[in-house]
Amino acid sequence: MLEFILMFIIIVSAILALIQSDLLKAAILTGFSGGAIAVLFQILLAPDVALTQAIVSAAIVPVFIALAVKKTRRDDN
Amino acid sequence: MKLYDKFFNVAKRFKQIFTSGSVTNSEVSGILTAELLLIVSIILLVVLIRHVNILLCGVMTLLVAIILIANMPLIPKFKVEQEDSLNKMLFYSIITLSIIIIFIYWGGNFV
Amino acid sequence: MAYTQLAVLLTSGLLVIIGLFAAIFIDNIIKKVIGISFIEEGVNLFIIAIGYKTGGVVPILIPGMDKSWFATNAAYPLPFGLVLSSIVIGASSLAVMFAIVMVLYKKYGTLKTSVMLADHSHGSVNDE
Amino acid sequence: MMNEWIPLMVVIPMLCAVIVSAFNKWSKPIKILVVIVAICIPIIPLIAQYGIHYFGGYAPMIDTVTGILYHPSITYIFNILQKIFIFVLGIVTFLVVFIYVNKYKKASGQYLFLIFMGTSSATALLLTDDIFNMFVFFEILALVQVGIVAASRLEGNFEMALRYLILGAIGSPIMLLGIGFLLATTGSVNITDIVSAIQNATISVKSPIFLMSCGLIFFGWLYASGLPPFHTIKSGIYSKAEPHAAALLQCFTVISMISILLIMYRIFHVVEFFELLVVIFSAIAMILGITLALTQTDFRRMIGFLAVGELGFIGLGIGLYTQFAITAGLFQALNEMIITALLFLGFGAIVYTTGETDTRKLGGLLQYHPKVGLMILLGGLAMAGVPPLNGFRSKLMLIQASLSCGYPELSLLAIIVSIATFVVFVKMFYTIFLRPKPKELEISKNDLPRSMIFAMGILLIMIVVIGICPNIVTYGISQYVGGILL
Repeated sequence: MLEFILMFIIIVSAILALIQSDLLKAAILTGFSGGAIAVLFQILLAPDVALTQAIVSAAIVPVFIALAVKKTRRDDN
Repeated sequence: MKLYDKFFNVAKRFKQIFTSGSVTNSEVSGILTAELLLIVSIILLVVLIRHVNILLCGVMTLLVAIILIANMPLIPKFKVEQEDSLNKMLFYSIITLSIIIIFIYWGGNFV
Repeated sequence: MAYTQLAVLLTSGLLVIIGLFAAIFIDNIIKKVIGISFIEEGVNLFIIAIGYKTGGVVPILIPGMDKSWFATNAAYPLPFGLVLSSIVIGASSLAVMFAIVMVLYKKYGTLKTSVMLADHSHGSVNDE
Repeated sequence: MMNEWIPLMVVIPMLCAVIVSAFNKWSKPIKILVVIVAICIPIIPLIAQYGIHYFGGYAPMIDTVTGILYHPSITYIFNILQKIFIFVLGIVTFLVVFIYVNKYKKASGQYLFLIFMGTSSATALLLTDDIFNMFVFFEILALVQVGIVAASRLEGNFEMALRYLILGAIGSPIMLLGIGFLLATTGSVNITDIVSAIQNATISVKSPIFLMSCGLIFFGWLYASGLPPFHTIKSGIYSKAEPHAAALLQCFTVISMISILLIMYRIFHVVEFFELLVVIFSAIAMILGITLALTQTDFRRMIGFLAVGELGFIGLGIGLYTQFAITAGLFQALNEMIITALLFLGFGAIVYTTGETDTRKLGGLLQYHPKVGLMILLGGLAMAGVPPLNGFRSKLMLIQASLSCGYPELSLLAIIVSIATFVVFVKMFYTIFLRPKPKELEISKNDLPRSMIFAMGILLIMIVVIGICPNIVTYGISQYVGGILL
């Protein structure tokens, strides 16, 4: 059952990240989606990929986005 | 004489849209060559349809030739579509992707 | 749980479509890049789902395991190796994109793609 | 037998790139190291023997149940085609590095890192027999090109780099998706294994997954090679890179185009309409490239579009899929690498002396730089296909090939586009060199660096030698094509 919940989280947080007007929230939601994918990888029998994905997608990519937002602007226009 | 005038309006239209300085001889010759090259080569590409059906090829060639010559200053219209804008590039690349997929998928299944 | 693989494939397809939609239709450049990262993640998820085997085990051979049982039951490990390098490449290209976005923001003062990455060649000719 | 020279062709430039970027501070030792490595790169393929290299030493093994040969490791194949192309790539890399080292007092380690990384990954693309390895190096090559464009100090380079990166970030996951589909049907990423699986009919040619993967990888190839719809961005990045780097960038483009196209042919030539698709896209690239080149006023952009148009000739030759036509296409690829590199370097000399790229503001340069003028003239004639230069040989072969395949329309198209190329070139030469010099034009630096003249001279010698005796190249390519592909 867990995997279906995870898939739901992935899709919903991806959509929410894209309709957010605050870009910092979008960064956090991207991290949610990436972390859920990492757990899904663990369920799909790929623990090594899950570790990498957890580091890259749930931590590094949101930090990149947050940095870019901090150096530019936070609102969506 | 209408067609002739139309032909030499190409350079004038081009100048209006894209440049601010004076138009030189070499530029006019370049644009006219481009215009002719575009018409001739597109018609030549259409002739490739003869490998499918000869009658269709004749009809299509005439049709394309008429359409191209009727819209004579082609280059200004054509160049607007070939800009450096990212949105246009993305649009055309996605269109191409869908055309390729449709073409290969249906073409591969039905022959 | 036989539907797991199918559901994962569907999810990856949806992620790719969401990402493509964002990359084409959203004007904000940072959101465009986020969309691109979704495309990459969707493709990775798809490739991982190929290697999945229902009721299988993790493809690590632990001493004492029966080899023929392992060969029939382990998931296919080749796609996992591919995804590892693909994740790293995707993250690095994302980093480059954000770096260039920061540079361009200083120049234009906006995140709109239709301003930032429009065709600037005619404008510069007219200004001179 | 293992052949240790083959991985060295990839490893040496990559190692040099890493060293150079790590020891950025010491400018002088870096320059010496870089020139030595740049001399080594074209020499290694000449002394290496033909063969196959299995990484990790895992030789192919036979499945005892089904009797099919499997390749468990990443495989590199080195043959005469790879030898010729790696040699030419090495020559161009050497010339570019040589010009760079002479032009700037302080060598930038990062810039040289990009150049060597690009050479290394282009070499790997030629050598590899593994479709995922191909994808990895294709991605690295795209990032390297972005880096080279972003490192130039020209107006608008960052915008162009970001455009290329975003388009690439859509093109390459789609290609990876295609590779994933292929992996799902065959369970392998080794191209030889995939091809044997198709020949043994273990996978259906008409299955939707296989067809889908063909379309997706084809789209990735369009991005890698800059055919339409990516022709504007490709010419854009040529024009926003520094001229000597642009000479290298077009080499990367040509190499990734032919290597991915040959890989696709080995896998997908069973798909209906695949050849037709390649030919159509190449023909459109020819038309669009030359038409847009005729309407440009910036001469770097003009050469960029000309280079894209010439790519169409390569695709046309390979798309016709006979031994003679593929030989002609590959020969054209080789010639284009050399000729376009010469043109980019020559126009780089003009940018160097005048600081101006707009053809409307240039003129009368022949009396200042007659040598450069002569070399550019010869390069342009070679590109337009004037005998006895090398462009003539390959274009003649292409026209003969399309005639003998029963497509006289395509040979007519090739002739017309060649003539238009000539028009572009004559127009450019007239406006830059022949017509009277405008009063506002200032020639700031009258002395050209010797290294530029030297580099152009070497490329010109190659053009003339290949033009006079094309057999040194075409015989080997023809043998390779007959042995491997058909």
